[in-house]
Amino acid sequence: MTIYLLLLVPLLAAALTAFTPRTHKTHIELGAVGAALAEVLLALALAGGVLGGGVVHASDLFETDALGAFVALFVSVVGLAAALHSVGHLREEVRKGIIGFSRVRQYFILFHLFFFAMFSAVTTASPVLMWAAVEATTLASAFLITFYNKPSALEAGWKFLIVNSVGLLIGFFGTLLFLSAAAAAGASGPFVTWATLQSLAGTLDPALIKVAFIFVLVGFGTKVGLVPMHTWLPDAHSKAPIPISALLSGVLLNIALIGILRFRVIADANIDPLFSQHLLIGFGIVSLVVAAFIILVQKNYKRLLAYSSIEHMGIITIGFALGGGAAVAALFHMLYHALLKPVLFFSAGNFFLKYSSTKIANVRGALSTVPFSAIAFLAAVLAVTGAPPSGVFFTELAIFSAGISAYPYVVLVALAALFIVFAGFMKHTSAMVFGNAPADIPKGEANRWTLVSVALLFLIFAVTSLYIPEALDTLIGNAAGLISQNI
Amino acid sequence: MIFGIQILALCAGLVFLLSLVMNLVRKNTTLISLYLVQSLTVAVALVMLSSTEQSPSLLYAALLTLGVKGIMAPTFLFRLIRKYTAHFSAASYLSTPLSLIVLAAITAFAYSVAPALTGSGAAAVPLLFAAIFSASFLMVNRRGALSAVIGVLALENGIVLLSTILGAAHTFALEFTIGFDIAVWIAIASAFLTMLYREFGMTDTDMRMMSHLTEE
Amino acid sequence: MEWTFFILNMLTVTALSPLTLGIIRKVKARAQNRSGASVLQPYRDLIKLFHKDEVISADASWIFSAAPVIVFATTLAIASGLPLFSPVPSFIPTGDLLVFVYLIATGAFFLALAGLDTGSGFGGIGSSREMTIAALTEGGLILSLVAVALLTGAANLGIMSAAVSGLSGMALLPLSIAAAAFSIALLAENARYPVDNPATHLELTMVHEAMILEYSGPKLALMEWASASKLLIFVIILGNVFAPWGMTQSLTLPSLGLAFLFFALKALVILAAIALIESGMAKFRFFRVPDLLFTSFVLSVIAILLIVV
Amino acid sequence: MSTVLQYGFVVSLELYAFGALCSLLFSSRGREATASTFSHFFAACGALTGLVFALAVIFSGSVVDLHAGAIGLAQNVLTFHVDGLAAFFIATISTVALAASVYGIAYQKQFLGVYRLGHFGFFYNTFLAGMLAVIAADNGIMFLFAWEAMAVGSYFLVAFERHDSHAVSAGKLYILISQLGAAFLFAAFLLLFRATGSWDFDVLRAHAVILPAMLEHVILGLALIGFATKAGVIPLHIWLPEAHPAAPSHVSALMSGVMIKTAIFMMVRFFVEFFPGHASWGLVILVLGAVSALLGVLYALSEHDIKRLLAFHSVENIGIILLGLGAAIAFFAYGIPVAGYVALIAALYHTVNHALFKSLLFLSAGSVVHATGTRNMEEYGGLIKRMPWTAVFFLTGAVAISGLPPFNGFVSEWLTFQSLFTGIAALPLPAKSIFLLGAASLAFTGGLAAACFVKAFGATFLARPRSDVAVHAHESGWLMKLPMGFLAALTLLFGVGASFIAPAIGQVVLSLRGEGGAMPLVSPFAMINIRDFALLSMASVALVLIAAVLVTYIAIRVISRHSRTRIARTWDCGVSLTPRMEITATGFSRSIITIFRGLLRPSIQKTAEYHDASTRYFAKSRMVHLSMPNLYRTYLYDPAASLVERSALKTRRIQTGNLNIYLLYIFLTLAALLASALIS
Repeated sequence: MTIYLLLLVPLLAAALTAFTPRTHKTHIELGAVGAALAEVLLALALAGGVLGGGVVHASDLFETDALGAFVALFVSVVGLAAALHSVGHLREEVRKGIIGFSRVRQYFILFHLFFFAMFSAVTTASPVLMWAAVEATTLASAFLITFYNKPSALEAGWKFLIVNSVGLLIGFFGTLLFLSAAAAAGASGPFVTWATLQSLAGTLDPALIKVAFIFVLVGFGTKVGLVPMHTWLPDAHSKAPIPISALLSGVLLNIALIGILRFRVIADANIDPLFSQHLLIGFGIVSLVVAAFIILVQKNYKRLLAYSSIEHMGIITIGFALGGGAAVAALFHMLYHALLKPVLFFSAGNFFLKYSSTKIANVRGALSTVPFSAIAFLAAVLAVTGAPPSGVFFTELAIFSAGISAYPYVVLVALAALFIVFAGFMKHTSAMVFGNAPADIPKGEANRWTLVSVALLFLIFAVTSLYIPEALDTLIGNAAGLISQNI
Repeated sequence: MIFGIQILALCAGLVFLLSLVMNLVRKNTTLISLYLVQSLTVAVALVMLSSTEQSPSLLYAALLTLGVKGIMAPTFLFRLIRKYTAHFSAASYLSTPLSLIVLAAITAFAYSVAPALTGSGAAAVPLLFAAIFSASFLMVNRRGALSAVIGVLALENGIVLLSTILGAAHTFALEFTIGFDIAVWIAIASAFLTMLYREFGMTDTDMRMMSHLTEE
Repeated sequence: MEWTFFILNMLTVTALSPLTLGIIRKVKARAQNRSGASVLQPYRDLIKLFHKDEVISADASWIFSAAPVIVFATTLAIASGLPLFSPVPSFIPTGDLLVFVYLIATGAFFLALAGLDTGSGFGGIGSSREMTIAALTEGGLILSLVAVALLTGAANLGIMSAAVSGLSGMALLPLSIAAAAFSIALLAENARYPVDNPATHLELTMVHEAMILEYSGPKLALMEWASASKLLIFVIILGNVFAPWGMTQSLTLPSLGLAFLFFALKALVILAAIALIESGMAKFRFFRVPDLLFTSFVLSVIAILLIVV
Repeated sequence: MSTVLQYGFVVSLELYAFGALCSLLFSSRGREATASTFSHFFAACGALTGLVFALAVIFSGSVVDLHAGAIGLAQNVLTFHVDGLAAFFIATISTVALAASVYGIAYQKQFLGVYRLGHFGFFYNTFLAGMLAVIAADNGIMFLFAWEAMAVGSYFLVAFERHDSHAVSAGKLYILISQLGAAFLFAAFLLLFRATGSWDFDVLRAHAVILPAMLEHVILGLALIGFATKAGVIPLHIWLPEAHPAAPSHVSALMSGVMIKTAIFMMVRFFVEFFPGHASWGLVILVLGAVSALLGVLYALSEHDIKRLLAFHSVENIGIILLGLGAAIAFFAYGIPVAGYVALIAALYHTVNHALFKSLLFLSAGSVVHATGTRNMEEYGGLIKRMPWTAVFFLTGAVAISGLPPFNGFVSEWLTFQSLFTGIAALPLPAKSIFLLGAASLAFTGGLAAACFVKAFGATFLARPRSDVAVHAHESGWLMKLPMGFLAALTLLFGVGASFIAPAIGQVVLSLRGEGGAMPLVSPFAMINIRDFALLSMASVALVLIAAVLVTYIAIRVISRHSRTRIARTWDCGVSLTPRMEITATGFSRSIITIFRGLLRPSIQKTAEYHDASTRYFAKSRMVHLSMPNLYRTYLYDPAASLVERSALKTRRIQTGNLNIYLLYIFLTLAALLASALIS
């Protein structure tokens, strides 16, 4: 029941925003925040249900397990912060005359549809529906990327649409191959869900599964942004409005990665698990190294944050590839990255509102002009690059200690790449945050809403990295159990 | 039911042939008409399959493909072409003979990949694999934005047909979601194309005009 | 019994040191065939200076008046631990070779500070050169003494002199190399000829004199006396540690007298050698002095290698 | 005593934490002054408790083990193990932290209103707590956690004056290089985890797992590089002379005095306790020490920025400590534990001595910088008349660092010399020659250090002020003089009281390695006896010196009681003496730099401006620019950085901007994977 509610709320909100007249602008904003709040509560209920009964069953198509509930949880939390920030950010942009009311309404409609797609991707039990939901997120966010209809935004949107559609088509073919293998092995019943696929372990044709997994990996890998299929990610995330790039970077990549992992469990049941492990580690380390190098010589701070997402997706993929303890650490890493990346994007957004340029060279002395966001940005950068008090330090350490025995050279290369990332981030951050601000920049923050979202997420991150509540621990434990039970 | 298998192989051959020709043709309008014919062949193949396997859902799938890909997509695209007079086509990176050589290589590769997939060795599978890869080559080789859209649609045709042949049990819900997705995708792609034509004001929207987003 | 030895050493060294200056000047005069002042002339100079009035620069701080006392005190402290006539019992604290070297360095440290204190150009250049030379001699100084210590198995000057007197045969080669290294260090530390010209006040050549240029009256007397006793200390070590023949073990009066005679002879030979070097050789250009000091360092390293290998 | 043992460490950490939080609280309220005072006050209390706790542990000879809960993801990671060695280092850190915190209360007033002192207080306390946690950490994760917390905390202290671009770039260089070192340590600890299967140090301490020789050498190599970066050993030291001067003076005192010692502590843990028996590593450390000592003092001589000069001296003194440590490791490996025992005492003794006199020097230099506002020694001069107390304290520090009796520098250099001489006598030939190299480098370093500090003291305090900034200098407040006095007294006490301190450190070393003989000493005048090869009783040397000074002073007073003294102008050969005629700091050390030009490669650029450009006979003005190139940056760091930069620029070209190419990437990956899957 909660699943249907969870899906219904964004749809309802989208419908309501579509019909609100021009005069009731605040209704849209209140509706957005209200919907986001409702989603958080529903996600918490869902998680409770999953913790209680192991699986929340709504119908054959919609059944959420621990993994789905965990992802839904942090999607809704980040969604709440994104809603708050969108309100503040768009108000500021309307005040500056960049966009009008109709664009704001269009923004919030697509915002809710985007969330509907994400929640359905997470809570569904059938692979094809999951694929369709991920495809729906692409379509919903395509117009969000071309929000500021500048030529560069249009170019970014076009590339985003085409590359993602091609990737997802390849992923779709992989899914269908999985289904055909299941049909060949006598999968009865109208819907093929993850459970049925798992029940057929060992009976599926290995060669077919191997090819199918490759198609799924390359297909959904495009959506996760693994190198070399990442090319759309920096353009899309740097041209989209700030809350949307925060959502794309922080949350959407994980949903596609969850898809790959569900298919991997089925693949591992039928073919030698090392096959998928080598592939995932290969993609992970390549993404880490390429992203590290590009971060070092980056000139635009939004693209910098996009490449940092690619780097973190690399680390998380390595973590899941290793399985066992590393999978738990990878899930935690996913949670911390999902909380931190929006903080970085929101504070970068505040820089943009103040300096109105995304070039690192043009932002100087942020500590004196926008002190709160500068401190939040600096703290989040240190947390993301793994400075100690942050949970990222522990998760990276856990992943590498799991990897050191099987893949020592990969771990050493990863350490070097992480140092290069730290060097790059430190170079850019200290250039932006310290130093003297240009005289013509007025001091003081944009508006209160944009700070509330930053503070909310950073607080949650700080709490979860130092003290992990019992319920969250068991939820993540069960989720990790789901995707790596045989390694 | 040998007759059914023959027809299927024939349709697969036709689909492959069409995606090959797409790579060689110059004008956009012929490109779209080729895609129209391909969608029709896929619809016919699906009808044949539904009769051989007595599953009504395949029939719905055939109807849906006919409706969405046969009618909706071409009308959108033709209206677009007429509106922005984007008659003549985009150039491609490789000259025709060269792209022919690459296509031959791709087909060889498809034929080497296909046997691993199906023990049963239906003749249609390698053909459709080759159709998929040549559709992807179409997108890589031709510079026009429209050719990217057509490439995606052709790729989708190949995939749907190949997966049904390989026996992915098609249920109505599956067919409906796929059809709905493709329809929405076509709508968004054409909206994008209109924006591109209006923004970059070029008929064949050469990709190189739109490569400003780099790291420098 | 130890305290008397302690005081006796201090008194004899301090009393005899102006005499050594007199002897060097007399020998140098003789070498330049002029008669030269009497050997006791330095005593008369000191007495005169102690009773003269004093002129202190306005810019000088308390370090200017404290430096002479500290420099003289370091020479006293060193003198207490030296093997003058007979090997010193090992309990004497200042007998250790490193304590000796670093007390010398303390004296040089405060002397240089005093040179800087009055802010005149001469004092600055003098201190800078003095510290450069002191820094470079320390290598040769320490390692030559260490060579003897390794040879005899003890780091105390007294015990070393006792043990060296027993050596013979092949052990004498490293000992003589170490002695050569030590004598170069002696010339450098005491501002003697090839390194520095003690007799002149020409700013191009003087190093030690430049630092005490501003002193007058009792403070100048103290400084002169301190540098004289430093010279005697180095002579004693060269004589009694590197060539300790003729030193007595028993402390009876006649044997002490005989030992003193032997020591006086050795001292005369060394002082004459210094004077002859002064009158026979031109002073080195300042930037050739480091090569001399590095040769002293290399000689002591060779000595050590000969001993331990 | 038992309650102190049990709760001392935790209370000290809590005080730091409390200081950090309340300084943030006050700063958010906008009351910066109270925030700064409170944070420094609580830091001082934390330091005091830490000191009491450490002394209790040393003298009770017991070992304190604490197990607190978990931090976030990592279970049972908060485990601490404080044995004799850890207590010794905690005592050193706490003493210097106590002095620096009291000093900081007054020193930070100058930044009021310019920067956020509350934030400074927060990072100051995290830095101190981080250091304590590094020393007491009992497992790999806790150590790495505290190591990086210390690095990040001190980064914000170095980059505190963010409007000054030098401080910001110094901070950036510092955090980059310490992160590079941390990466090496990460690799070492991960390989260790791979070999032993657990992060706990007790497993290493008990030598439970025998590692394959090759892996052990790789781990030790990586660990050495990681620790050498933090300690500032020569090739990896370039951050030290940038970062320490940029920080406020009491922070540079802490960084130079104790932070680099945490690396020494971990080296002792690794090379003496966990992996003994590696003579080759001992000799490597000894050579590194010799090179760092000599080059450190030469670079210090060429400096005219007072805090950079002191920073380079930290490099030199770390070299001397490494001489002792290298000797100790070699002795333990060659099976001469008695000599190893003395060498380790020498290293630890010099660690605490250097912590004392270096922080004393930095604090007094800080009060000079506070008074004059500039760090350039060429603008000082004659400050002894305006800042008498600071002059006395700086002189004490200068005499101590040059290793002159009766101060503490002499004792630890004496012990290091003795262990080197025993090495020369007792070890096989190859080790013998390296020990000889060490002895030679230590001998020259002592002399050059004395020259450098005559220059530093003379140029700063003596003669006439060279700029009006120095003329208007004024003495610092009592709150800054009190800690300096405390440290000066300790410097003298650690020198004269060597007969007590050496055996106490001997207890610490005994707790580390069982055998090795002892140094039973009772009376202050008892001799420190090195296998009766050399004996030293600092108390008696001091007594003789003081007696000699008194005797001379009284004799002078008696003999020349009639002579009057007259104050007149310095002799100026008839020319009016201007401050420009005094020797400058650069002039003083120019001769040494010319002598060592082979090593230092000084560069001189002469430019002249002529009245009439064509004839070029009569120069209007001449400019001489003396500069010392940073060889390491040009030959080691820049090539590496540009290599990474070039490869980064090449990878950047992946993003061509052309959609066809992007699609080609995807299909090529797909084809490659399919081909490889089908072949295998």
